[in-house]
Order: sequence, then structure tokens, then C-alpha cells
Amino acid sequence: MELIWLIPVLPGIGAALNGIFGVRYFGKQTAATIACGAMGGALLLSLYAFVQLLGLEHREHLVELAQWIPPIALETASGIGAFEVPWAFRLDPLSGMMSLVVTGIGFLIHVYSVAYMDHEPRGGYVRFFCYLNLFCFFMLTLVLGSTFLVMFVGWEGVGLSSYLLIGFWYHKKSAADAGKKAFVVNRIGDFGFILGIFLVFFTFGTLDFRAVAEAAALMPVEEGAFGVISLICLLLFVGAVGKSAQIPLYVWLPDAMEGPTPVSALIHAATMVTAGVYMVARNAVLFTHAPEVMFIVAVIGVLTALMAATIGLVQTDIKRVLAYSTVSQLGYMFLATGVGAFAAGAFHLMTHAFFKALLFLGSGSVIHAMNEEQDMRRMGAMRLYMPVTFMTMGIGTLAIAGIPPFSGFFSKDEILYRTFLESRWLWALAAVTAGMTAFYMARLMFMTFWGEYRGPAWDAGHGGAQHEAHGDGDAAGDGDAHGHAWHGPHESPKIMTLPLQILAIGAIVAGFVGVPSALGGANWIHGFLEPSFVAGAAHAAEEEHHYAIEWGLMALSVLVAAGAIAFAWRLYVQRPEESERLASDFAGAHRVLTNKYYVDELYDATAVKGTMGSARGLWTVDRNVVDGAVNGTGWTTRASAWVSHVVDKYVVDGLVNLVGRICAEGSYRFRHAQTGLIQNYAVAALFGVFAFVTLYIAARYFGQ
Amino acid sequence: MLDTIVIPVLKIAVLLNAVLVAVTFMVLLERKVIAWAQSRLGPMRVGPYGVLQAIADPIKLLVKEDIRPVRADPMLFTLAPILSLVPALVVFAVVPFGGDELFYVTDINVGLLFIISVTSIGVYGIILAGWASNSKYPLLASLRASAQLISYEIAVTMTLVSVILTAGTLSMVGIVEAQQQSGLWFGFVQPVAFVLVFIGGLAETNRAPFDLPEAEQELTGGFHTEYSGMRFALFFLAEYANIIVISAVVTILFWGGWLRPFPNVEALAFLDLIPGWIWFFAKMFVFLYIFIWIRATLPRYRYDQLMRLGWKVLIPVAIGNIVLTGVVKVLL
Amino acid sequence: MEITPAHYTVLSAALFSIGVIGVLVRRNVIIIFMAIELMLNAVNINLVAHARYLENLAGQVFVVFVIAVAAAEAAVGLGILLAFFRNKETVNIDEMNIMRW
Amino acid sequence: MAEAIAFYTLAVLILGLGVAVITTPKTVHSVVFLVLNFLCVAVLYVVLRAEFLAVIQVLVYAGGIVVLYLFVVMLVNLKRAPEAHEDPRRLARLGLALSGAVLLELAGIVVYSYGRVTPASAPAAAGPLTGAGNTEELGWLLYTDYLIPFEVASVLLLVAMVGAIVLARRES
Repeated sequence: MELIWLIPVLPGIGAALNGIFGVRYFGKQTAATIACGAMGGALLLSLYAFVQLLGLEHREHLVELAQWIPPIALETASGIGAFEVPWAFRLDPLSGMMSLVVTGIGFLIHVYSVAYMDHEPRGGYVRFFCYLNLFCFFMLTLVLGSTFLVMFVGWEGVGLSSYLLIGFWYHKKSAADAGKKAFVVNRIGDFGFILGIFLVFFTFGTLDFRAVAEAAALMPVEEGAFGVISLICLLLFVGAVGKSAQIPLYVWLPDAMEGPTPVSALIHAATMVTAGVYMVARNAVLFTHAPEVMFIVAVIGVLTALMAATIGLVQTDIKRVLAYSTVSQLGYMFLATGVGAFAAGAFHLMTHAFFKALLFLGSGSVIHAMNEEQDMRRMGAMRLYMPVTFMTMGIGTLAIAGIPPFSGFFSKDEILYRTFLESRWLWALAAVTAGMTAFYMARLMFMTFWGEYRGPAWDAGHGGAQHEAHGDGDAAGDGDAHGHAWHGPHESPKIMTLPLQILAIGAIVAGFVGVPSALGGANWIHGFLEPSFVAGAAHAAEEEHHYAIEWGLMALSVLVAAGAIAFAWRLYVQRPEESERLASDFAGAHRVLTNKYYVDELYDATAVKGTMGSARGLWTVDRNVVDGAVNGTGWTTRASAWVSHVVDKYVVDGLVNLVGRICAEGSYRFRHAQTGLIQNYAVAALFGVFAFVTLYIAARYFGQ
Repeated sequence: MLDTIVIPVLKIAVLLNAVLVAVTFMVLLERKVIAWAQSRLGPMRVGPYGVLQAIADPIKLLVKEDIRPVRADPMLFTLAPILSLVPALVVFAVVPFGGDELFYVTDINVGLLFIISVTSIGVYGIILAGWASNSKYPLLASLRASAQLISYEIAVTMTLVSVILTAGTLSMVGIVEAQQQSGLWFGFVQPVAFVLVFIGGLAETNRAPFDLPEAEQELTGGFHTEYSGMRFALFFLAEYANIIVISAVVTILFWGGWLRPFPNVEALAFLDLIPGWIWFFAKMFVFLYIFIWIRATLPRYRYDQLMRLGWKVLIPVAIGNIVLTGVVKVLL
Repeated sequence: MEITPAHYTVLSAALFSIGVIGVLVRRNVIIIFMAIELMLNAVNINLVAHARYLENLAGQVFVVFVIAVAAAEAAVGLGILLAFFRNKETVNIDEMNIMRW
Repeated sequence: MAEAIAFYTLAVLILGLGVAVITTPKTVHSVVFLVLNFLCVAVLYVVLRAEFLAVIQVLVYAGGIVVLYLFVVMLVNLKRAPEAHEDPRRLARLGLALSGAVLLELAGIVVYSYGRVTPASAPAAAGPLTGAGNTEELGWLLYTDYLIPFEVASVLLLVAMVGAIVLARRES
């Protein structure tokens, strides 16, 4: 367990190796081996650490690696405090779970990428793995960091790697723009986050999570008021909003789909975007002391969930659907944290990581099979060509839709139940969202895997079925097939489907760690995570269970999901024309949804245009007023310089020359003493000795 | 009074006479050995097998007319041979011919340094001889000779440092005793040093193959071209005395002085029947013979080769030997 | 007839003065150098004598340093002298006076 | 008594040879006198129980430095008398007078001072410093207390060597 610092460092080493030497010297295989090996090592380490954690009494372990910032005296609310930050990593249930998720899914995605990125040229391939490892390094730093500042390092680091990976194909303008957008939008959130950190230090005099939580626990709950903790929570939440793509800062996430699909799966579905949720959960004690902010969190969460789900209903790009789905699910998580169900939020985070990574990787597999085609309208009947992908994606869809016994069911119903207890109308919105989720996921499945094949034609002579037969062929042959001639949709190589299968198993079983007591389960994860959300030894009050309500809600949500799926079946499999009709019937709504509520346009019109306009205005001011002032100063300076020049020339120089002339005259007279005869100089020195000795004798003689 | 003045003076007198006699017979030995090496008979006329030649030669030199060039510097011309001979004889003061106090004049605690420093004075005789002669070839020869002596003196001194390190003392008697204690002659411990010192000794005594300053073919006889008679004899004496000194020093430093072979092996104790001074003279004789043998065998070096050997081979090897000795000394 | 440090000191002072006179009076640079060596030796005699009478070896240590410095001085000084002689064909110190006005 | 004889003999020799060094017209003779002077100084060191220094004095001064002088004297092969030219402005007489005055003053101080030191307070003049000789002790001192000066001196010698080579080399 002392080695947990190695968990982030291992991928860091991998990134450094690939980044420094790899891009120039390594072959594809070496780079992939290093990257996957680093991740595998991190996975094994975190598994080991997790197992050890289970055996710990108080479920927490702190490893202080080194001093980072030595103590600096800084002012805080309670006098002068020492600003001191160690490089410390903390393993507790929450970070343990998160590091398992990150390393586990990260490892699978690394493996998946080995084949997925195979048609990249060598340099790009190595660069990709370098970035991927770099991301994991920062993500694990974020997760395991024991203070706000270490977390912030990881926070900014994942932002950087996300930017690099979104813009991985930087020659594509849309990708480069998307990366820039993600970066800029995240910056707004990060600004709030760092303000929050400042305020945390100012308020508590420390940045250690545990210390902050314990200090906050002693402060009164700011019920109906808006105190300093509320302000901190609000600022932190701004950061979380940016990173986790919530209203109003969600716009970057759908665009981030320009990056390679494994990146979308890893960063923009499973791990990085959940960092906001993680951060809020990590500061659960703070948030429980700010109920007003909790309410804001819940509202933002549910609104995001709903809005993203509605947009997801009409998107045709397979990855965009998943992207909005991600935004929506993140909204769910925030809803959970907002109603105080931190464990439920974290639980959903974990299950979501599994099935969303699975769905993304599955979609990647499909895109791969369709030769980089992402539009669902040009797919169809894929289940015939790629059964493994179909099966696994189906599992993912059922999981996200909340069909028992898949994992999404448990986590989502936990959230719904807790929301219901908190607020009926929030629950209503969430339930509607759940239905929409089921609908658009079903729509995605049906459009992709059922119906007619609507994609482009391929080389005759190589039947799809025939190709399917050796679809399990080695990755290299597959890559070749892609690089040049496309032989129609086909199953992805084993190295890609294997992660899919593993994730599918995860998507099925991950929920069983949190089977609610209503269904006879122990809701183990709830109890396991609880220590992370309370300060010190305090225990959450034993809550009362309303099994009846819970059963009712479960039944309801299952019904809604099943109904939505059935509706989708009808619209997209049985009578596709009906969906067209529906779209034209509600043309206005459809257009709004297709254009994502014009939020991008709104931002463009307000924020971007506003910034540009004000910049232009400032430029004008700068040019006329500031430059005028500068020029005026310049003229004044020149005038005064001329005056001082005159003074300098006749007064100062005159004095200097006078002194010089006196020296010159004097030296002209005295230089004759310098004969060039060394011995005369020596005689002078000897005279000095003589004088000294004589003085000595005289002093001794007269002194006595 | 007896111990401080009379006995030392007696010792000195005996020693000086012995050295001078040894030198005359050394000359005879050289002539004979070279003759045999060249399938000749050598001196045969004076006495049986020419033995009395050793007496005839000094007499001849003594009675020869003393010639002094007109433009020579009178004071230095006289002083040079003396300056050459005196150091060669003074060195014998610290050479122990046996373990007993009877066999050495004195044993000072800086004996080896004393030998090195006094030997270095000998160079004045050569330089001044060449200068005082006021003649072209002797001047050139003396410059060559002094350059050669100084160069090889550095190499020999450096090499001797490693011997001093091994023995842990500067006293000549002490060095022999150190060999007795270790049970091994230093020639086996420091073979490189022995070779270096011997080569340096050849060069310092201007012997073949390093006899450039006296190269008859190039310099018409070297720095003492203008000397004759007794003055020349002094140079001659000095040279052979130096050879004897080198042989004695090498014997003491590397081959156990007056010790029998393997001084700590009891089984060879019967060798102690032979007194130490005989061992000493036997060993010394071997080296004297080698000196002559080399002269009969090896051709002369060229001047640049000589300098290269001294500066680029002997001195680096000597320094390396010091380092090696130091390391071994520290490690053991 | 006891020999005291005073004797050595006076001897040293006298030798030093001889050196000084040599430096001041002679015009041959080589002899001036030698006079300097005499002065250094005068100092050495003083150091050794006092090392003996104060029973402190530090004096002898300094003699070693003085000898080292003398060697360095002789090497560099004579090197300069040779270089000068090559240019000006003289060792007369009165002709070495170009470093003046 | 023996020390007194040795001291006075050597003192006379040293001073006489010193005077000879600075008065001899021929440079080569000067050098020879200098060597003899140094040898006498070395003997004086032996009298003062500094055997190691005596040997070093002979080895370095007589065997090294003065040989260098001799070489230079031979290389500086003058076509005219070295001291032919005399600058009228030199202050040789003044220097001579000052030297004599300083010597007298110093001697006065020394004699006066030591005359006032009572014999009891003067350290024992007789007896060797150590029984085994001072070479080893001097070595210890040099390599422990005076290690840094010793290293500096070695660097000085190296610099001097380089300097001498650079200066004496003919530019080609």
C-alpha cells in the first residue's frame, strides 16, 4: 500500500518513455507494449492496494511522497497560516474505487487502442499512446491526490491531455477547434475551481481533504443561508460543471467526439468527465454543510440530464448520441450528489464508467467496421456482420436503460429513489430523462444493428459473410484491410472485442455490489464508500427505508424504460417511416433539438461575439487614448532630453573636461619620476623599509 | 674523540683508497671483457695477463704534461674535474657494504636522498668543464650531457620514490633491513623500478648505450676533449666511481645488499657462512660486469631517441609505478 | 660561545643585505636573479634557525614552500629573460626600460 | 663549542661567497659561487638538525635551479659586456647606503633584543628535535596541516612550468 504513489507514476513513466524516446525510436509494438504494460502494472497495483484497503480498520491510508511546497506564511481567516503542500496520495474507499475504475477501464482501452489505432502511422501511434498514458498519469494523480492542490495538478493535467487527444488529428480543423473549445470552456470551470481552492485555504488554513472535512464538520450547516462554505461549494461546483460538462458548460463534450473513439471512451465517458462528480463527492462534507448549493447542484444536474437526453433523441452521429448520453448521465450523478446521495452518485459513476466505455468502444468497433463512418443513417443490420460487438453493445444499452439485472438499473434506481425522497418534481424530471435515455439508446441500437444495410457498397467478391468468417483474424491483417481497400463491415479483431467482452461482463455484474436492501441486497458499496463522505469517526445516521416506495419506483422506471424501448422498436424497426413523420409533425421541436437548442449559437452570439466586440472596442481605446498618452509622454521626454542634452554638453562635460585636463597636466609633470629603471623603484621600496625600521626604533626608543 | 674523529677518518681513508684501486682495476676489467667480447686478448704485456696494466695507466696519466688551453677560464678549468670527482666519492659515505657498523662510514636517515642530491651536483663538473674549455665541441657535449643527466635524474628519482614507499625508510641500512624483514629482495617486489633505475643509471654515468656526451665520432671525445693528464684522470675516476656507486646502490635497493638469497629461509642458513660483505661485492661485481657487457653489446642511441626514452617512457612508467605502489601499499 | 638565534638572525640579515645590494647595484639581470636567490636563502636560514630554537617544525615547512616558489620564480623569470634576450640581445637591466612614459 | 666552530666557519663562507656572487665580473663565476654558497647553507641546515631540508636544498637549489642559471648563462651568449651601458639616473649608491643602514639597524635591533632575553627564558639550544630525524614529521605536517598550501605550491610549480615553456619556446 506504500506503493500507491506508483499507480500514477507508472503511466507517467510510460508517457515519458514514449514521449521522449518513443516518437523517434520505438516501433508500434514497443510503444503499445510499454503503454499497456504501464497501465497493467498500475491496474495490478491498484487491485493490490484495494484488497489491502479492504483489510484496513479505518479505510484510509496516506502516503506522503515528498515535500512539494515548503511552508509559506499566508494570511487566512484565522490569522497567519502556513501554506504547505506535500506530494501526498490518499487511498480511501472513494479513491480506491476510482483508481480501480481508471486503471481497469484505462487498461482495457489501451488494449483496445492497440488494434483500433493500428492504421495510424508509427509516429502518431506512439504519440497517441504517450498521450493516453499521460492522461492516465494525471487522472490517477487527480484521483489519489490527498490535497486540493495535488488534485488540481491532475485536474489541469487531464485537461491538457484531453486537449491533446481531442486534437489528436490536429490537421483536421474541426478536431483542432474542438480541442480548443474544450480547453477554453474548461478554463472557465477551472477558474471557479481555483478560486474555490483559494477560499478553502483562506477559510481552513489547509488544503488537505481530510483536514478540511474535519474542520468543516465542526461548522454549522448553512441552512437557508449563504455562508462561506456555500461560496466554496459553489465555486468548486463551477469547476465540476466545467470538467463534467454540465449546463452551461457542457458544449465542449459533444464536440470532443472529434477525438479518436478510445479517447472518447476513456476520457469523455468513463473517467475525466466524472472528475467533477468525484470532486464533489470527495468534498461531500463541505457540500452537506451547504444545502442551498446542494439544491443548485441537483437542479443543474437534472436539467442537464433532461436537456442532453432530449438532444440525444434526434442526433444521428453515433458518437454524438453517446456524448449527449454521457452528459445526461453526468447530470444524473450530479443529481445524486445534489440530493445527498453521494454513494449513489459514485456508484452510478462506476457502473456508468463500465457501460459507457463499453458503448463507446462498441461504437468505435462499429465505426472501425464501417470505415470511419459515424452516421447511423448510413449503417444498419450490423448485427449480421459483427455479432460480438452487437451482443456487447446490447448489454451496454440494457445497462444504461436501467433494465434489471444490469448494472445501470441498480445505480440509477438508487438515484431515483433518493431523489424521490428529496423532491418529487426533481424525481419526475429524472424519470422522464430515464425514459428518454432508454429511447435514444434503443434508437441507436436499432438504427445501427437492425434494419436494412444503408451504408456504402464495397468490393464485390468479398462477401460480408465471407469476411465475417475470418473477422477474428490477426490485427495486422485487419489493419491492412483498412488501410487500402475496404471489404465491407466485419467483426473487429480479437484484441478489440476482448475488452468489449470484459466490459460487458463488468456492465452486467458491476451493479451487484450495490443491490439495494429493498431487493434483499446489502448495498455493500454504499457502506463501503460511506467513510469517504463523512468527517472523522462520524457515521451517517441510519436512514429509514421505504421498501414499498422503492419497489414502486423500480417497477415504474423499468416500465418506462421498457416502454421507451418498445416505442423505439416501433419507430425504427417496425415502421421507420413513422419516425420521419414524427419528425415532420414536430418540425419546430425537431429542428431545435437537432441544433442542440442553439446553445452553441447562443454562446457564439453572446460570449464569443461579446468578447470579440469588447476586444475591438478596447483596441480602439488603446489605439487612440493609450497610444496618444504614450506618444505624448514620448514627445515630452524628447523635449526634456534636449534640454538636458544642452546642460550635459556645456555644464557637465565642461566640469569633466576640466578635471581631465588637470589630471593630464599633473601627470605630465609627474611621469618623469617613472624612469623605467626597476632598480630605482626597488630603492624606493627599500627606502620604505628603512623608514619603517627607523620609525620602529624611534618609537621603541622614545616610547620607553 | 676516537669514535667521532679517528675511526671515521680511518674509514674514509680506507674507503677512498679502496675505491681508487677498484677504479683502476675496473678499467682493466673493462678492457679485458670488451676484448674477449670482440675475440681479442686485450692488455697482455704489463704483468701476467696484463694485470699490472691497472697500475701502469695511473702512472702514465700522472706523469703526463698538464695542458691548459690559452683561452680557457683558469679557475673553472681547474675546478671542473674536482667538482666532478668529489660528489662521486662523497656518495660512498652512506653506502653500507655490510650490516656491521664497520662496513659503512655513516648511516644517515636521509641516505637515499643524500645520494640523489649529491649525485646531482656532479653535473656541474661536466657543464663547467665544457664551458671552461672555451671550445666548440666540449661546450656542445657538456650541454648535451647536462640535459641528459637532468632528464634521467628525474626518472630515477621518481622511480626511487616507489622503492622508498616499499621500504618505508630513506636510510640505506634501513632499506636492506626492510628487505630482510619482508624476506624478499625488492628486485622481486619492484622489478619495474629495478629496470628503470638500472637504465637511468646507465644514462647518468654516460655509459653505452647512452654515451652521447662522450661520443668520439660526433664530439671528438666529449666535454673533456681539452683535458689531459691528471685533470683528465679525475674525470675518468669520477665516471668509474659513479659506475661503482650505481652498482652498489642497485645492489642495496633491489638485491638485498649484504643479505644472502632468501634471508628468511632457514634451510639456506648455511649460506650465512659466507660473510655479508662478500655477498655484497659479489652482487656488485655482477652489475659492474653487466655495465661492461652492455657497452660491448649495444649500439649508441640517437639524441632524440634518448630524450624520448627518458621523458616519454621512463618518467610516465615511473609515475605509474609510484601510483601502483601507493595503491598496493594502501590496500595491503 | 653559545650560538643563539641572534647569531643566525644577524647572519640572515647580512646575507639578505648582500642580496639587496646585489639587486640594487648590479645591472646584469642574471646576477640580479641570483641576488634574489640569496635573499630567499637568507630568509630560509632564519626560518630553519627559529624552527630549531622554537622547536616548531612549521618553519621548516615554510622553507619547503620558499624553495618551491624560488623554483617557480627561477623558471618563469629566466624564461622571460630568454624571451627578452632573443628580442633585444641584452641582459642589461638599464636597457630594459621601455615600460615607461 | 663544535657548533660555534661550525657556525662561524659557515657564516664566513656563506657571507664571503655571497659577496663573491654579487661582485664577480664574470657571470659564470657568480653562478659557481652561488652553488658553493648554497652548499654551505645546506651544511648550515645540517648543523640546525634539518637534514631533510639540507638534502632538498642541495637537490633543488644546487641540482636544479642553479643548473638552470648556468644554462641561461650559456645560452645568453653576449657579444658585448653585459653591463656596458649604465643609465645616469640610477640610484645605486643610495641603494647601497640604504641597504647598509637597514642592515645595521636590524642587527642593532636583534642584538639589543636578544641581549635582553634572559638565558632562562630562551629555549634549550641543544638537543635534536627528534631522535629518528625530522623527515617523517615534516611529511606529516606537509600532508596534514599544510596540505592546501602544499597543493597550491604544486599548482604554482605547474603554472611556472607551463609559463616557462611558453616563454622560452621559439615562435615559428
